[in-house]
Amino acid sequence: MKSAVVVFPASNCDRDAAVALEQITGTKPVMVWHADSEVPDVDLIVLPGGFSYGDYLRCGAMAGQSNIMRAVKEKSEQGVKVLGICNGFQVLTETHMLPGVLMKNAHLKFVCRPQALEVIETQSVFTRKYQAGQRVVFPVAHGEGNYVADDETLDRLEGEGRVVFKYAPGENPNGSARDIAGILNEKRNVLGLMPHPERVCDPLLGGTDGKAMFEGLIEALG
Amino acid sequence: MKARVFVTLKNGVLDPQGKAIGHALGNLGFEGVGSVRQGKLIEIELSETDEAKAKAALKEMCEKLLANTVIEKYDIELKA
Amino acid sequence: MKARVFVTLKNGVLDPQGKAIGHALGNLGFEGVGSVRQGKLIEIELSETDEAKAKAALKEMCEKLLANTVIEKYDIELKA
Amino acid sequence: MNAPVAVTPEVVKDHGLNDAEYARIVELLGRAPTIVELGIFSVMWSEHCSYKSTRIHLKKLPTSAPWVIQGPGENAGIIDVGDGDVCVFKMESHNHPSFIEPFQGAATGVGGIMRDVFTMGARPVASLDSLRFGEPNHPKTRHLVAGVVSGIGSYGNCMGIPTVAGETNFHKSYNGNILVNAMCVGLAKADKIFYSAAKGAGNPVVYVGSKTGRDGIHGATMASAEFNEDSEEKRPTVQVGDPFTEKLLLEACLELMATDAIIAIQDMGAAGLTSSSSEMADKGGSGIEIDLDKVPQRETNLTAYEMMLSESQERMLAVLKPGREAEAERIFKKWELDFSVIGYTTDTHRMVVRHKGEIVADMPVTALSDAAPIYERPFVKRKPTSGKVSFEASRPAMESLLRLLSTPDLCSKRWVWEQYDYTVMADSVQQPGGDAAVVRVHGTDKGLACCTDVTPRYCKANPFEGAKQAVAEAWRNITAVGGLPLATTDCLNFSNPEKPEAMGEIVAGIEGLGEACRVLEFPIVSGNCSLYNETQGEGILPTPTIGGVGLLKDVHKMATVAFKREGDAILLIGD
Ligand SMILES: Nc1ncnc2c1ncn2[C@@H]1O[C@H](COP(=O)(O)OP(=O)(O)O)[C@@H](O)[C@H]1O
Repeated sequence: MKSAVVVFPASNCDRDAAVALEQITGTKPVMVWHADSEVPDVDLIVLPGGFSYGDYLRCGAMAGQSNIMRAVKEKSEQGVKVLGICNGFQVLTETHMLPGVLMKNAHLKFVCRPQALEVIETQSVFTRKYQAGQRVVFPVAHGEGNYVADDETLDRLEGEGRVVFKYAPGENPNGSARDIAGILNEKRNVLGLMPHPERVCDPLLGGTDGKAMFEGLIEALG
Repeated sequence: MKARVFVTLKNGVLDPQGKAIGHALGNLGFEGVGSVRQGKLIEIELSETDEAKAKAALKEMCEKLLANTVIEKYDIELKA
Repeated sequence: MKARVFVTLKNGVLDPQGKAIGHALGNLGFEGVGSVRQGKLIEIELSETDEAKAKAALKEMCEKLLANTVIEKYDIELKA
Repeated sequence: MNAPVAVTPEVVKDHGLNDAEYARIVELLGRAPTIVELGIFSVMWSEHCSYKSTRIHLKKLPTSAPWVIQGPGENAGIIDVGDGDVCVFKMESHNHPSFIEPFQGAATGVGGIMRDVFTMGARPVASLDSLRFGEPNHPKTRHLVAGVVSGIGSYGNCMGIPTVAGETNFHKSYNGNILVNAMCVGLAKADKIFYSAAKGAGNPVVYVGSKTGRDGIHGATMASAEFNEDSEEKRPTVQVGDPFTEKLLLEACLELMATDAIIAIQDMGAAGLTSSSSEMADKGGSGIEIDLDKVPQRETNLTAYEMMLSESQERMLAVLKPGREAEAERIFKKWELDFSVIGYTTDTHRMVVRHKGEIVADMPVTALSDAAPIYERPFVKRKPTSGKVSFEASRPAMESLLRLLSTPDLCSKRWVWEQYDYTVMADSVQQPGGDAAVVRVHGTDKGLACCTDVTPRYCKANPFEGAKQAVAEAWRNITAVGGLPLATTDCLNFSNPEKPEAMGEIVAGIEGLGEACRVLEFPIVSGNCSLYNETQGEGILPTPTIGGVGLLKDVHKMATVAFKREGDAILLIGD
């Protein structure tokens, strides 16, 4: 599996993502600079966490307008897998590659903690190594992760099996509609999620629940 | 030309920030405070002198960047 | 009564948000964009019907909560 | 244009300089100072920059050990952590600005200390804080806590540097004077350390980062208000931080540092351009000439006075090898930062500042450093309060325990650290909640243990013993996670040094620190003093905060506080 990590000026999980990818796939991902207008030929593009352009105005809004995102969008239309983590998820909603928006957390505070999630959907290249209903713990670290969409969109997401992760019942950290933590696009090749699987690929960091996502991707993409 | 762009949440979209302010005002003893909503005010200086053209440009800025029209609406005010 | 309160940074205070927005607008190809400043717009519904009293209350709200007058200034607009 | 302001006795007084100090300035210059020079002297001779009340006492602190590479006197201290890795760290206070505007005050405090660390060539890897607020039910406390915590969080989070440990306490003595101390720990390679000594003449001096505005020109608000024609708005004395720009500055500086173009570099912190330029020349034994017309400016009509004293954030000053300007400029342009050659070094030992073709300041560099006043302020050492406390032995133990655990000081601080990203960088192997945080040295099995500690009520009861206890606690917290304690940084928060009782606390506190650090071989390699922490004549509890750093050779052997298994024996060690 060949992968690329997009680096925005204030990305700050680009290294975390690269380390996790290298650890699991054995090869270093290509780091792609935000001002570039082309993404190399890869199987997986990761949009990492961070603050892209300082996240002024709205998180991910300015990154959504960058050169590189036009290229990422094109690749995704050709079927390349795209994984947006945290800020990456925000960028994906801002470019409308995923529906809905991520608003300020309902309690208005930044939240960083180990977060229990439920795997809802395993029919995807991202979650095929998990079991439906499995409880996993990924850290969350965000100020704007409150997923909002209209009821029709939410029904559709649920009906089409595109809600992949939900916060464990009663443990919603940000007020997200229907406890949604991560969703797929219609073609199921783009996943956006607020929690950080790449920060739990090393037992020293509090768990390895994130590994299965990358292992599943390798299995599917070779 | 100077423009003021107001970006606010659409009706029906929950506004926790506004709610928190309303709550805080209540705690401070202010009475008769009803709904409170918080939005953004963006002040932009433009070199464009034609009003219609400026408006059109501002509208495009709002659609492309300043507002997320999934949940937000915008209003444009021009001052010569 | 309905009020709009505009809270903006005082002149001379750095506005990183405004700066970033201006920059992004430039990158998007908008020309002739000068200074951009971002502030807050707070819409408040008040049960008070007396304009002077409402204004006085709003002013106090600004001083006490809505603005930090060390770096921000405010403007109040009333609509009956 | 602004009319030049005359240097009258009132103006001198507004600059916080007394008669003797002013006389000394005139003697050093051989003439009366210009208004710009007066401003420069006032900030450089301020307590904050010159340590005039504490300097003779700080000399008593142990600052060296075989593993210490750089002690106090640079932007941050440096210790050797083996394998060619060095750890760069420092703690700094931002108390007053945080009281006035808690979010920005705390945020810029964090930004400032991070610049101190990366200006030396280190990538910051951990952030810590030590916070003191007034009573929980004081009307201002809630607002201050919320602002400070979110300010620290937002800056650190945006920089992508984990905030991994700290302390949070409440006491009425901080009602009108909160303490916000921020510590930053970074990692560099031993052969890639950068210092601030601007050696040599004829080397270009470059300004990088954000533009200069009228931010935080304090100390002399009265005089500077006279400069301002539209005085309808009082000038802000609080700076606003832009972590996004700082993140760019960090990456750009590290990229430039990977080349060999830099001779010296220093961040523009307190007293901005003034302190960075004069200190760099002083340390390098050189002189410096700068042209203010070349300084990137955010506003129109900035005066020379304002530019020299501005505390706009996210700026750095560097001296390059001649001919390397274009290469450096390319890097800063790539990161979309301002870059400007504003002057050059000289061999005159003078600092010369030009503005609009005129010389606005021309002074010997040493007038600002060696010749700065030093005071041996009178002090009295108070008799320690008796160690006896009465308590009711009859109260059921469980009830007492619950009461203790529910006090604001002792309760879990999860509500604080959950607002900080403590997992970013994926090396936080011991996260908040333990005795010390442990951050893995990236790509290795080594770890740095760090913590901040002090118990101010002990220091109030007995400043000497209390300061010793703070050092001992930091030392214990590091050993408790399995680290070898190596060195400390401090932030000496005290009240008014002009009051002999308070000065006594300062002296005893420093002596206590010195003794503990000496005995434990735990030298102090960097630090900062924050004095005059009082409101309406009431001083804060003496609060000498200690930041400790230690090394774990193998993070797999780290210890944590959690009980591991049922049936394990519990041991109590010590007496
Ligand atoms: N402001 C803060 N920021 C980050 N961590 C904090 C803060 N305040 C407290 N903590 C964390 O909470 C835990 C308990 O702190 P404290 O009560 O000071 O412990 P101790 O007295 O055992 O050193 C520590 O892990 C500390 O790092």
